[in-house]
Amino acid sequence: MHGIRKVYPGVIAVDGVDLDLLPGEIHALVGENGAGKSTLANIAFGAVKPDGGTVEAAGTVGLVHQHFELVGRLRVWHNIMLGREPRKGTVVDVDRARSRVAELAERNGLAIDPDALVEELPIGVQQRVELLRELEREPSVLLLDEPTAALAPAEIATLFATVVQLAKRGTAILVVTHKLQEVIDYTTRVSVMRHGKIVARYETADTSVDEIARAMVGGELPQVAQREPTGAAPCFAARDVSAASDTTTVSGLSFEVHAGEIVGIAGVEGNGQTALADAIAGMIPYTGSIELDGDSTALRHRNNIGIVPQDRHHEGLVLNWSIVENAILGRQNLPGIRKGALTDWRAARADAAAIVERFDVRAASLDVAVKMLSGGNQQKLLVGRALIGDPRFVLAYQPTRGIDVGAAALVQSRLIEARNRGSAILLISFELDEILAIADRVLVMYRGKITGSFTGSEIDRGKIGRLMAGLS
Amino acid sequence: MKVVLRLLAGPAGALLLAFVLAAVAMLIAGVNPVDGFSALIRGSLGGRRPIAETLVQTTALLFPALGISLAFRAGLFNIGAEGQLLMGGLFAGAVGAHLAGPSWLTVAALLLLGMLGGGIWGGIAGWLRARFNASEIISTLMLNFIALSLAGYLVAGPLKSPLASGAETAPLLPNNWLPAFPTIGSLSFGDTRLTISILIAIATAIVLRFVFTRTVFGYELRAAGEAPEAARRSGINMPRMTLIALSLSGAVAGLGGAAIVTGVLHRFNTSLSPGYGYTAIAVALVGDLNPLWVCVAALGFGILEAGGLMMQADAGVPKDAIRVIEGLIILVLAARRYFATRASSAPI
Amino acid sequence: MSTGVSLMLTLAFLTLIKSVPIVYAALGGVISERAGVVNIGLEGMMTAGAFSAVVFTNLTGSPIVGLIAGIFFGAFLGFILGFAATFFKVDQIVAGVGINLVALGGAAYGLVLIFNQPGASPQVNQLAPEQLLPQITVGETALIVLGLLCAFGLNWFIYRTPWGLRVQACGENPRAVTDAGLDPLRLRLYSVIASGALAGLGGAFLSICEVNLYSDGMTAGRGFIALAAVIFGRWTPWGATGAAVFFGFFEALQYVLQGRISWLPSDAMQALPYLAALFAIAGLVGRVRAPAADGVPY
Amino acid sequence: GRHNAGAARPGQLALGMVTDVGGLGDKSFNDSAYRGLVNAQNSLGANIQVLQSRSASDYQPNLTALSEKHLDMIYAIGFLMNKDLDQISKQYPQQHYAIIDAVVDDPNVVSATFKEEDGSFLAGALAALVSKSHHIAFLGGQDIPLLRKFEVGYIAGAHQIDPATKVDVKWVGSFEDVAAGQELANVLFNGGADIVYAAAGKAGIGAIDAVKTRQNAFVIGVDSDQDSMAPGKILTSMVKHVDVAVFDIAQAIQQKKALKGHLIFGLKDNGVGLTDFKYTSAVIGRSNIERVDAIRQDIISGKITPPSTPQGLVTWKPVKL
Ligand SMILES: Nc1ncnc2c1ncn2[C@@H]1O[C@H](COP(=O)(O)OP(=O)(O)OP(=O)(O)O)[C@@H](O)[C@H]1O
Ligand SMILES: Nc1ncnc2c1ncn2[C@@H]1O[C@H](COP(=O)(O)OP(=O)(O)OP(=O)(O)O)[C@@H](O)[C@H]1O
Ligand SMILES: [Mg+2]
Ligand SMILES: [Mg+2]
Repeated sequence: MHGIRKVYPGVIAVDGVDLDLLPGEIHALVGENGAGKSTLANIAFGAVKPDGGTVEAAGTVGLVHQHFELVGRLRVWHNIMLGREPRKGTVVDVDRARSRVAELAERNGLAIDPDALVEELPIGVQQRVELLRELEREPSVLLLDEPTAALAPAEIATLFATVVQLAKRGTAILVVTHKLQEVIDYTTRVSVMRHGKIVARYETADTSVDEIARAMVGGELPQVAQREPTGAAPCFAARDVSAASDTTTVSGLSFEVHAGEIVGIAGVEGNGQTALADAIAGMIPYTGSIELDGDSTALRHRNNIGIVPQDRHHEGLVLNWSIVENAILGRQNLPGIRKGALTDWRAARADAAAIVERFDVRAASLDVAVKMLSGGNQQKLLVGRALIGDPRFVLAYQPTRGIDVGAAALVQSRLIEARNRGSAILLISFELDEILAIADRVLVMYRGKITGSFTGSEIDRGKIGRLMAGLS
Repeated sequence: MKVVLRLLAGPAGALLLAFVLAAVAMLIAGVNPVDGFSALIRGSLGGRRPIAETLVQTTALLFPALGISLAFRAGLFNIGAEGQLLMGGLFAGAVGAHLAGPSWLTVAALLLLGMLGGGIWGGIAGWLRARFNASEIISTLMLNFIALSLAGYLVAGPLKSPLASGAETAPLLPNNWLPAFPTIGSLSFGDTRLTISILIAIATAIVLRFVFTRTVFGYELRAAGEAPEAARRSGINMPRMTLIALSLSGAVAGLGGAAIVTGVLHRFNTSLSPGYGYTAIAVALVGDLNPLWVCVAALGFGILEAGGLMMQADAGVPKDAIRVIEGLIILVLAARRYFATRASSAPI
Repeated sequence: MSTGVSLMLTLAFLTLIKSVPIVYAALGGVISERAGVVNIGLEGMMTAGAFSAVVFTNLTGSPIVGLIAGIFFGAFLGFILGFAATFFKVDQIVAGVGINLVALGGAAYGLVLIFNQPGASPQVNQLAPEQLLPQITVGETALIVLGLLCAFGLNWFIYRTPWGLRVQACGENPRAVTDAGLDPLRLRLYSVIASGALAGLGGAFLSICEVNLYSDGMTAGRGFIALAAVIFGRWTPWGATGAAVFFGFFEALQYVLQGRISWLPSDAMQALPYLAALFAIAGLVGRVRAPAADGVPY
Repeated sequence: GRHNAGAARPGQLALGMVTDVGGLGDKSFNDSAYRGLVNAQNSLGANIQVLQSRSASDYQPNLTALSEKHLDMIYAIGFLMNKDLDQISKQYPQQHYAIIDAVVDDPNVVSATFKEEDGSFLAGALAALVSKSHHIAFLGGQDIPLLRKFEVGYIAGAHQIDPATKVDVKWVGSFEDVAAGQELANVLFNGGADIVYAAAGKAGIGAIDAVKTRQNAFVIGVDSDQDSMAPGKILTSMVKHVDVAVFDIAQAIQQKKALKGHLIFGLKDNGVGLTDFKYTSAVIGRSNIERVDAIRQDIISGKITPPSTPQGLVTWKPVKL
């Protein structure tokens, strides 16, 4: 790629980038949210036309999108084999397709049920489908846009084992990621993007996480805020909650979150986190009770609570709406926003500006449609909305998914600051590091039950890890 | 030259294409396109009376189009405006034949009754969707046919005018007629069919726009339409929103029916509408579901409808050829977004 | 034969006959919507099929040629809608409304231009009018069987063949289809053409098989009913066929019942199929969902 | 344009016509009126113009458009136009109008109505005489008061011959749906009726189609002479001579004759009546034809008064002759 340039209204997304991918190399592309990585990857793939520059590729190019391009209502095998269906006469040879997928999954260490309906799969598993789809095509250039954002650590290891294998066979690979440790562990070269330009390029062997991070943010990383002691007033309580969502169930969960406390739910994805979150949000029926300050209707009425949903595109944002409009979604009836029957757009705009400012959401203006924002900036907006106005209770599902290291530190700081001001925060995350970094108390979830609880000095990475794996 | 090209690729090109196609249709009909178009313009804009007729047609399309916009904005595909219009007209006509009292009061009551009739009809679909998750596309469509049967039965039987030999209600008492359009300076519309219903329609559009953009209800309604899952998760009661949105949508269309009955026909019969409720779908979409643009779109269609009559009368274009021309223009209008994007990205 | 038995037979045959045109159009709706194009123009495509079938039968004397013409002109309107919806990215619903106007107006005007008589065409040769059973002609039987074959074939096509699976993907997420190296626009275009062909065939059944002339308004909203049948049948070929038969049955039922229940006015009887549909969808609990990208230009 | 011959020459009779929403091609009164107009064009040298209406709100602008042209006579075809014509005729007091099937009481309006029940009575009597199964049927287009006149006249006529004659009644619900007309006629025939009186506009063509392949079954046509559409299978047609009314009025205008305000067309002046059994006289038989003719005379003489509404039918009794 030479001299690639792409201009969107109000932003220069990619600004004169040169990038060569060599056969057999694993090239990391890192950068802040909105730096232009996805745009560059999409240009390389051919999905976006550049305004300038040339792209040349020897052979085929494959792209793993972070916002997957899957067909939800079709089965896994079909998604993977789309366009290359094995045939038996004029009909699709389903058995062959199925076994082909099973074998592919097996070979790459990505467990999958070829017959599952994609839309019923949790996001992490959908990620595997998206990946397998590209692997099946064996492109000579493979572009991976944040492939690990929704994967568990064990899966990340197997994924990269596959990627390394592919590279060994001569595939040129580009990985966009925000997890810098992956960069160090698996890649050969790394390019750092800032404001649409490549600002640094290293041989991975010659660099470090710190150096890359500094190049990314153009300075030092922000420090994560300090936790301050708070009084332990009970605030949120779940008692004997059982519920079932599409994919997971929980039974007999009981726990509390105190005001001024962050409780982290540690667990491998698919162990009931979705059902728990949906039950708390009142999206699915449940038995037992869920109360906020003794009131079981408060959650349903969305008074004074903040929620970061799991799927930002479908559950969190109205993609065609502006930042201002999105900033008050779920808060439209709060006294400050609602004036009689009317929406106080001035207040909404002030809130939006505050979110953008405090969470460093990078956008051309407050009035752009959020679909124009980069994925990480959309996520920051979502977290900012959940935290603005210091809600009494916050439910944060993977709040830093797809956010760059600098911004992740910022988001974590904001969570801790909210805690310090007395919010009760329930953090659901598949990244143990994140939980260990900011939670006051850790609950381990395994197969729909809480199998362990650790507070303060009891928190022990090893024990938690074992419980997460179902060992005792 | 470049400017001309750019204009051609843009909306002007779309319009030009529409006119060329219409001209071809006229030539096939054996009509000189110059005569045809001049009749179209004369019949729609060529003077006080034609303008009044254009606005009468505009009004007839505007109410259902606004109702449809409201439902579509909430993500509900209401194709039942035709039935809702009919029910609104039926309610107004059934009562209007007998209601006595001060004119402003009875007229207002009849308009409200029309809203009630249409609202019930929309509300049934809303309830079915909210309660049973029944597709509103099916139910609103079915309710169109049911409305026609019901109205047909009532005007041939229980509501039949003792005077009329046909299937219609007794004429409305004159105190139940919508007042004529006010005189502007020396311009009086007293002898035309133009009533204040056009003003009511425009006011409805303005109110709708205000509701959409300024009220919390409008915000929730749009959220429900744009991103239902996100809306549900933000605490919006979706079944309730469905019921309210379809009822309101029907009420606006029903108001249109009542406006035709109290303003134009002064009685109810089942040939009240030549399919306004269906054409209004196109009007609403061409107006981007934005109430003010819908007004503009309705005016455009009103010009076609009113001008179409004159094309028949003066240029001898048969009414079916006029329908073809309307269809062609709708097709081309539908493509205007394509032309618009082409224009903005066309290299100069 | 006792009256009861003959009534049942009448009802059964009438159900079949009244269902056929709706079945064809509904199958057309299924294929088009599965590919992501909402086809509000079914009514117009049926009209085009009905009218052109009569014109060409009149021209050539052969109802088979008429039938083929009906299919062809239905497909032609399908092409227009498909082309507009894919390459011009028009709003499919607006385009469908436009197509309906053009077809209805065009056929009405065509009657004047071609036959020099408004309202209805002269009578033409009917497709295989020999009576097979008291109720049903050979031609009708043939097209009933063909309709079933079409349902069977479409089901097979959509769920079993690679192209069918791709069409499904097109209606769900055309970007995934692009990423797979295929052209979703083309797939959509072909699907809508097929949709028009089927609707045209349904229209031709009305005009040259069930009767033997075209009359203005003879499709009488069946294209819209077909649209409802598509949704009712949850966008599946057999579902849509079943829904079409459901409508056909209640239409037949009202024919048979009219006049037998003296206190019910005929208007109430005529509303029967629609009332039945209302009750049926209310009872159809569960999620009814359109293909994800249905109606969304790509 | 086909219907619009351009401006009339000075001295030429200028006639205009506004159809109702059924429009030209309805095989019913719009078509029949149009025939009358064309007759006037051919034999009176008139200049004619036709405007078709798409909805009830088109009637007024259409009538206005023609009124602005100062024609010698403007015909409003159909009862649905009565209110609008009442209004327009007051606005244009110099203009002459005629309305079909409704009565508008204005000095410049001629109203023409028909005694459909009388003609239908004859049709019913004939059907009862010819029916082997003593079971006949009526197939209506839309259930509206005008069509009820056909229905009750027909039933009364049948009962005049034989009160035990069974008369089934079904309605298509539309004047357009030919296929539905055909299937309903089939249902009626299969239900045991051997004669169907099809008063259903275009949908009636379906009934004529249904009878073609049946043995010993007949249809009675309506409005126009439909006998030749299926020779031998159409017992007769109950014609309603709207064309005669239209033509007569035109002729009177041309001859500057004064016209009565309300013209009622009945059996006497052949405003309504049966066709001449050209293809079916053998099936019907001389004696039956004579009996029907006798009844016709009785109606003309006032001995028999056919009912015209469902209420009237309830109290109506066959007349002892
Ligand atoms: N279709 C578009 N229209 C307008 N602006 C766009 C569009 N796509 C991207 N942008 C803008 O271009 C810039 C680069 O976006 P891009 O998605 O490439 O960022 P990124 O580096 O992938 O960020 P992230 O890490 O958050 O995914 C952002 O400012 C974004 O808002
Ligand atoms: N639903 C959408 N509608 C329109 N444009 C979208 C939509 N989703 C994403 N985009 C555009 O695509 C660009 C890239 O998407 P985004 O940055 O959100 O995702 P990503 O995580 O970086 O990965 P990917 O390239 O796989 O989409 C965005 O900047 C945005 O402009
Ligand atoms: Mg990105
Ligand atoms: Mg991203």
